Amino acid sequence: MQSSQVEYSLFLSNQHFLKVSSFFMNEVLEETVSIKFNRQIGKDTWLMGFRSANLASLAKPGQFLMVHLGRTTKDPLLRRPFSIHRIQDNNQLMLLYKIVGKGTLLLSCLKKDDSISVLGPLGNGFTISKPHKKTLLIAGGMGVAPLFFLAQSLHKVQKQKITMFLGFSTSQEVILINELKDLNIDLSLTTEDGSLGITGLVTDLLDEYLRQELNQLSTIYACGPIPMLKKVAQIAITSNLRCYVSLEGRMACGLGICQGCAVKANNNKNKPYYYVCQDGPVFSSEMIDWQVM
Amino acid sequence: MQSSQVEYSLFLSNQHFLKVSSFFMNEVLEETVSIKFNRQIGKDTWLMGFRSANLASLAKPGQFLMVHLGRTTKDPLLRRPFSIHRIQDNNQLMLLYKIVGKGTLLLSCLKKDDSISVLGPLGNGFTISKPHKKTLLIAGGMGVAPLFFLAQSLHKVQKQKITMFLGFSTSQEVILINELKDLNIDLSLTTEDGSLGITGLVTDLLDEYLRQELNQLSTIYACGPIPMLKKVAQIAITSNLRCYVSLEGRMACGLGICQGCAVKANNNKNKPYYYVCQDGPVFSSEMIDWQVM
Amino acid sequence: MVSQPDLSVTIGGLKIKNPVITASGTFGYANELIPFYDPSLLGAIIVKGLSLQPMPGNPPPRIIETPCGLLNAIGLANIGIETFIEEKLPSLVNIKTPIITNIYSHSIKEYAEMAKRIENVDRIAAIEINISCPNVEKGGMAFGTDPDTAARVTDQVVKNTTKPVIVKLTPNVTDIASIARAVESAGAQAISVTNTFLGMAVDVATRQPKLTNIIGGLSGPAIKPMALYLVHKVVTNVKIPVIGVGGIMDYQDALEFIIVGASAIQVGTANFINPKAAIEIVQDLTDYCVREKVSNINQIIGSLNLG
Amino acid sequence: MVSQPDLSVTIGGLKIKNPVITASGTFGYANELIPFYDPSLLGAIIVKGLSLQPMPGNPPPRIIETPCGLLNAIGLANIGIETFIEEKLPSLVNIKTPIITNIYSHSIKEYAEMAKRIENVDRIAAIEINISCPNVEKGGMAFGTDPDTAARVTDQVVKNTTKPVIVKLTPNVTDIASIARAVESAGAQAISVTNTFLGMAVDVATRQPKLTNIIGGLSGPAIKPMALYLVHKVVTNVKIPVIGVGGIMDYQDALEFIIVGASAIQVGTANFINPKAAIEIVQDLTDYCVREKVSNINQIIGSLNLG
Ligand SMILES: Cc1cc2nc3c(=O)[nH]c(=O)nc-3n(C[C@H](O)[C@H](O)[C@H](O)COP(=O)(O)OP(=O)(O)OC[C@H]3O[C@@H](n4cnc5c(N)ncnc54)[C@H](O)[C@@H]3O)c2cc1C
Ligand SMILES: Cc1cc2nc3c(=O)[nH]c(=O)nc-3n(C[C@H](O)[C@H](O)[C@H](O)COP(=O)(O)OP(=O)(O)OC[C@H]3O[C@@H](n4cnc5c(N)ncnc54)[C@H](O)[C@@H]3O)c2cc1C
Ligand SMILES: Cc1cc2nc3c(=O)[nH]c(=O)nc-3n(C[C@H](O)[C@H](O)[C@H](O)COP(=O)(O)O)c2cc1C
Ligand SMILES: Cc1cc2nc3c(=O)[nH]c(=O)nc-3n(C[C@H](O)[C@H](O)[C@H](O)COP(=O)(O)O)c2cc1C
Ligand code: FES
Ligand code: FES
Repeated sequence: MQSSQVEYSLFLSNQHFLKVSSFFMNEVLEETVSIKFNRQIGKDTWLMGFRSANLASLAKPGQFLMVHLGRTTKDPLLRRPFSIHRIQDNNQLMLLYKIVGKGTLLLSCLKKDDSISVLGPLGNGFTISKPHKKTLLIAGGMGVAPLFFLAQSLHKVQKQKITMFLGFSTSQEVILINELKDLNIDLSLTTEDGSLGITGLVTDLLDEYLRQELNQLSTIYACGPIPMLKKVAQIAITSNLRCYVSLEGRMACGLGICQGCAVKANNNKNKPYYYVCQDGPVFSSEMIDWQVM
Repeated sequence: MQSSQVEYSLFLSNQHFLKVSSFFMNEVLEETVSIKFNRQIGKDTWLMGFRSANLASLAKPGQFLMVHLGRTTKDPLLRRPFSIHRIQDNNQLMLLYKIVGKGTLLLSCLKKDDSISVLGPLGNGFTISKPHKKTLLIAGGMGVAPLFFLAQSLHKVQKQKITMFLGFSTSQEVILINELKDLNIDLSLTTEDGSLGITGLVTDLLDEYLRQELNQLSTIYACGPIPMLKKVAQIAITSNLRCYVSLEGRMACGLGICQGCAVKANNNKNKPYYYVCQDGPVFSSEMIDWQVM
Repeated sequence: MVSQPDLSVTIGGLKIKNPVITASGTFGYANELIPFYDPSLLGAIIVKGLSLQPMPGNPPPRIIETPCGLLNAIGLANIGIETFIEEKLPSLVNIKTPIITNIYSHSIKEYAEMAKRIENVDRIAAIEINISCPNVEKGGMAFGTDPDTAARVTDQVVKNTTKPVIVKLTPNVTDIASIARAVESAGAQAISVTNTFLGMAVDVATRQPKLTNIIGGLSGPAIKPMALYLVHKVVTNVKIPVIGVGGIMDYQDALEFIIVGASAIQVGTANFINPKAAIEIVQDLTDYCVREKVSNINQIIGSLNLG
Repeated sequence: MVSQPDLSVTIGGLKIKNPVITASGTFGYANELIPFYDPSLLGAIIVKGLSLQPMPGNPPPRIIETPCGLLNAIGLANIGIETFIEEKLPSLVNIKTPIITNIYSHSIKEYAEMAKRIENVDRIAAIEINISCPNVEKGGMAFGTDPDTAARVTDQVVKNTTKPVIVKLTPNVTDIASIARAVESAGAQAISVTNTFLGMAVDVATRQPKLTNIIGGLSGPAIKPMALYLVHKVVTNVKIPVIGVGGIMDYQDALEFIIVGASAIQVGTANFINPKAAIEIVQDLTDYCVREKVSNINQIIGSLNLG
């Protein structure tokens, strides 16, 4: 009797929720939001926008959301993680996603006014570096998703110009060029097949750039495929530069309870694995054991 | 080598398909159709329309379609059976459905231009009775779905007026009154709570009607909840009237291969169970073992 | 123009033109899906499970959908082996692919009898023994759950036929490898893995089981990861060919089983949802081999890369 | 205004305020979901599986989604029982509901040692023994698949603690009833049914297993019908309370298990998809009882209507 009254009270007083949430380092919300737009902007690449003043006010660059398509169907079962790609007018959030499977395909089928459940903001986010030194952003493919939001924020605080190396496999995949130019970013574009911009990989530009800019440069922020991040991390270490990489991992919860999203730590006695959703997704490059990646 | 060439050829010649399909008693199609409209017309009750000249030309009253929402998600897994409710302009088919679970809920979420896969027409359909005698249609709730299509067809061939008893539990569920009047049907409406029309069950009207019309009446067609069909069948047998009932059953395939949709036959030595999708959904009332229903 | 890949595989002496077989109980008596394609194009057809005497099957409801799964308690409704041979088989003359009968019984004696009866029926290419039917009351589990019993059934069938004998295992066991080895040494020429998993569902409103039979057999995509694991376990424990069954909906699913080591696969529940499922898998496997430059499908069988 | 229903149930001497428990390995160390609700409102919390020594867990990928299921090979990554007791437990003072530890080991000796270690830790209300972890290499299956071994582990733990002992069974067995009876007679006060089902998935492009560990444990809605069947089998074979686990996503799923005879239920994978899943089930069960005029949830337990 008594006990069930206690349970009942929870649902009568919302303050209760607020009180307990203060235990937690940073606040996490679960919201059902209605889609404002969802359109294709490149090969298999879509941009989705929705309103949430709460999430917009909490979100930091590098953080992500766990997205669910609703409970009527149980397939896909799990939420899918997506970086917060952009924030507009302090109340609109955008996701930039590539169709790679079931969940992203279904996501692309959603229309204006359809609703999704989002959980977040999750993860640590990027550490913003000293504003008086240069910063280099390196994005491979969808890696541009979180780095765009970072560029937005740096743009506000940064005195120095921001440089970005942006790489895709081919010209049809190239996106966001104008939006990035609007942030007055010094942009270098590469495509592997040379169909647009410089032929090759983003990492090819790095050596030359460092030869000139090394001592003006404070930090590298990188997001993209593992081989790219590996290369960037390696160069950063040899030229002993501060370098943050944003990693992905197979996630079930995004909340640190399933232990699914493990990445091998670089000789850390009491923590053999980091959890991308909790300790990341942003890691200082020397934290990761790149051999096993 | 050779063998796989044989397989390959199948996909080059469509005639092949047509040839083999002629083995089969009646033709069955699988089509992906795009929805023309999908709107709520009563309490939890929706009307959906789509175009298919082929299906429209093949469909007979009492037949049904197996509907699938698409393969991207595997939940719901199975197709769902729905009666062909109406045919318009010889190329538009309509489904009338009630939201009772996952599949019908998701069906109601579909919008114009969304597509579904339909398989059919399936089942035997109603046997149309002598045009010079009266016919009585008895519909309980969603049972009106197939009987509307039947009424449409009878309306064309029937000299005599068609009578329909239409029953719902309450007024909010009442639908299609005007459409049925347009077919100039002699309509009696009942609701269990008396909120509209005559208070009670459709079957309550039967005794009185038969007292007057018995010898002008050729056939009763009934579709609705089992208790209603039981009662109708019983009365039909005692007054030895030809009576066809349209049954439902849990279906996986609708094609006679899963043996899921069994209904107990009324002492039939070599066929203990009928299969609703193949031997039905329309049965002459004396064929069914009503005790176990 | 690429040359056509060779999709043919051999299952216990039976050469079939491609590895796609329809699973017992999910393809009727072989002619129901003719309006959708010519069954002759399938690798082989396994017909509805047959018993010595006709069986009425269970009272409805016999099926219920579960998340990504189908729970069934058909109760092996069938017309009996005699009627099948006398009345159904003749109508299948136009189907130019091996027809395999799936047999089921409560007694070893009857299994042997059925094998005898089939022996002189040329139209039947092989026998699949169902020792695993989970949804018939009082222990359909018996034969398939004990190595010795499973071996005895196999032995009796093998002794009474010259046709290839395929034993279909139940997944509801602690150690499927021991059962597989037992039937292999008893003379089985191939093994099908797997039959359905035991399951149940309850109607919360009525508090009754959703199936009249209370217990049913689970099939469909939900069981695929478990079926794949069992195939992995069996192929690493026997030398005879293994046929993978369980939740295969498309050619990608089929490839998972083939890569793990299945020499052929069976398509079951998928036939209900997409009547063209099996033939689409044949076609998509062909396209896959062309795309990936696989000239012979045997090159993929068991190609699992354990790094 | 209806009076509040009594949702409290008793599990092996442990009275809990409602039958909703969070499943081991799916609720972290009990404080991770605090931003979403107060865990004090749950019937009980079973924390992440603990071993005597800390375990790093398997290399990634550790999880992969399957149709309506989650395949995991976490490899029991945990901080070790000592660190848990010394560093984690103190931080859980604000959580006013029983905390149950789930213990796992390769040796019976270690099981006993862990029981001893826990014995004098007041904050721990009960012990759940995991004898079924399927996803650790070289036979995590061992203990849970043989009645005698299962009984020996149970006996050793029971002998070394005065706390209620719950044994969590593996579903990957031929006859779960025999295991259940064995652990009951060995002194288990309750039984949890079920742990995950063995499964596997293959990446067709790379032809590699999708999990580094090759084999994983399947959980989620896909396994619900099988878990429900196993609970049905166990409750009809033992007298001690049974806790139902497997694919429970909402209160309707929970009711299916309770109706079949589970005295309580565990919420696992659902926590990942909906962090409020467990507390919503508590609330929805309360509403259900009010709606259905069930004054005490014990009235529903085992109310399955077999007609
Ligand atoms: C922190 C984080 C942030 C991310 N941000 C973005 C983003 O901004 N935009 C974007 O397009 N994608 C992003 N991803 C990847 C995205 O989560 C996956 O592409 C998505 O979950 C695929 O779901 P699906 O159902 O379409 O594919 P599935 O059918 O689930 O899988 C298809 C393929 O996608 C890959 N994949 C699936 N899940 C993941 C995952 N969690 N991480 C990496 N690869 C995966 C697998 O290789 C798989 O073969 C992010 C992932 C993480 C962990
Ligand atoms: C030949 C035939 C014709 C039908 N015509 C129509 C129609 O025109 N309009 C309409 O609204 N419905 C019709 N039905 C019933 C319809 O198929 C079910 O309501 C539908 O399948 C429910 O799917 P769901 O996923 O929404 O419900 P589920 O989640 O599958 O189940 C929810 C509830 O619906 C009921 N149900 C589910 N499947 C069936 C079924 N095959 N037969 C009966 N009850 C079922 C069950 O009692 C279950 O408790 C017909 C059924 C058959 C067999
Ligand atoms: C409705 C139905 C009937 C079945 N009947 C039989 C049968 O008679 N004999 C048999 O060995 N297996 C039978 N099975 C099992 C299937 O052949 C197959 O092993 C199982 O369904 C798993 O494959 P799937 O997931 O592709 O369906 C049946 C399965 C279903 C769904
Ligand atoms: C990621 C993950 C980790 C798990 N860890 C454990 C564990 O440490 N000990 C244990 O006994 N069970 C563990 N389980 C099994 C669950 O407790 C539960 O028995 C199983 O997931 C079935 O329930 P569900 O379908 O609701 O998830 C784990 C399950 C998952 C998905
Ligand atoms: S995704 Fe669950 S712990 Fe990181
Ligand atoms: S629905 Fe499959 S046989 Fe009727």
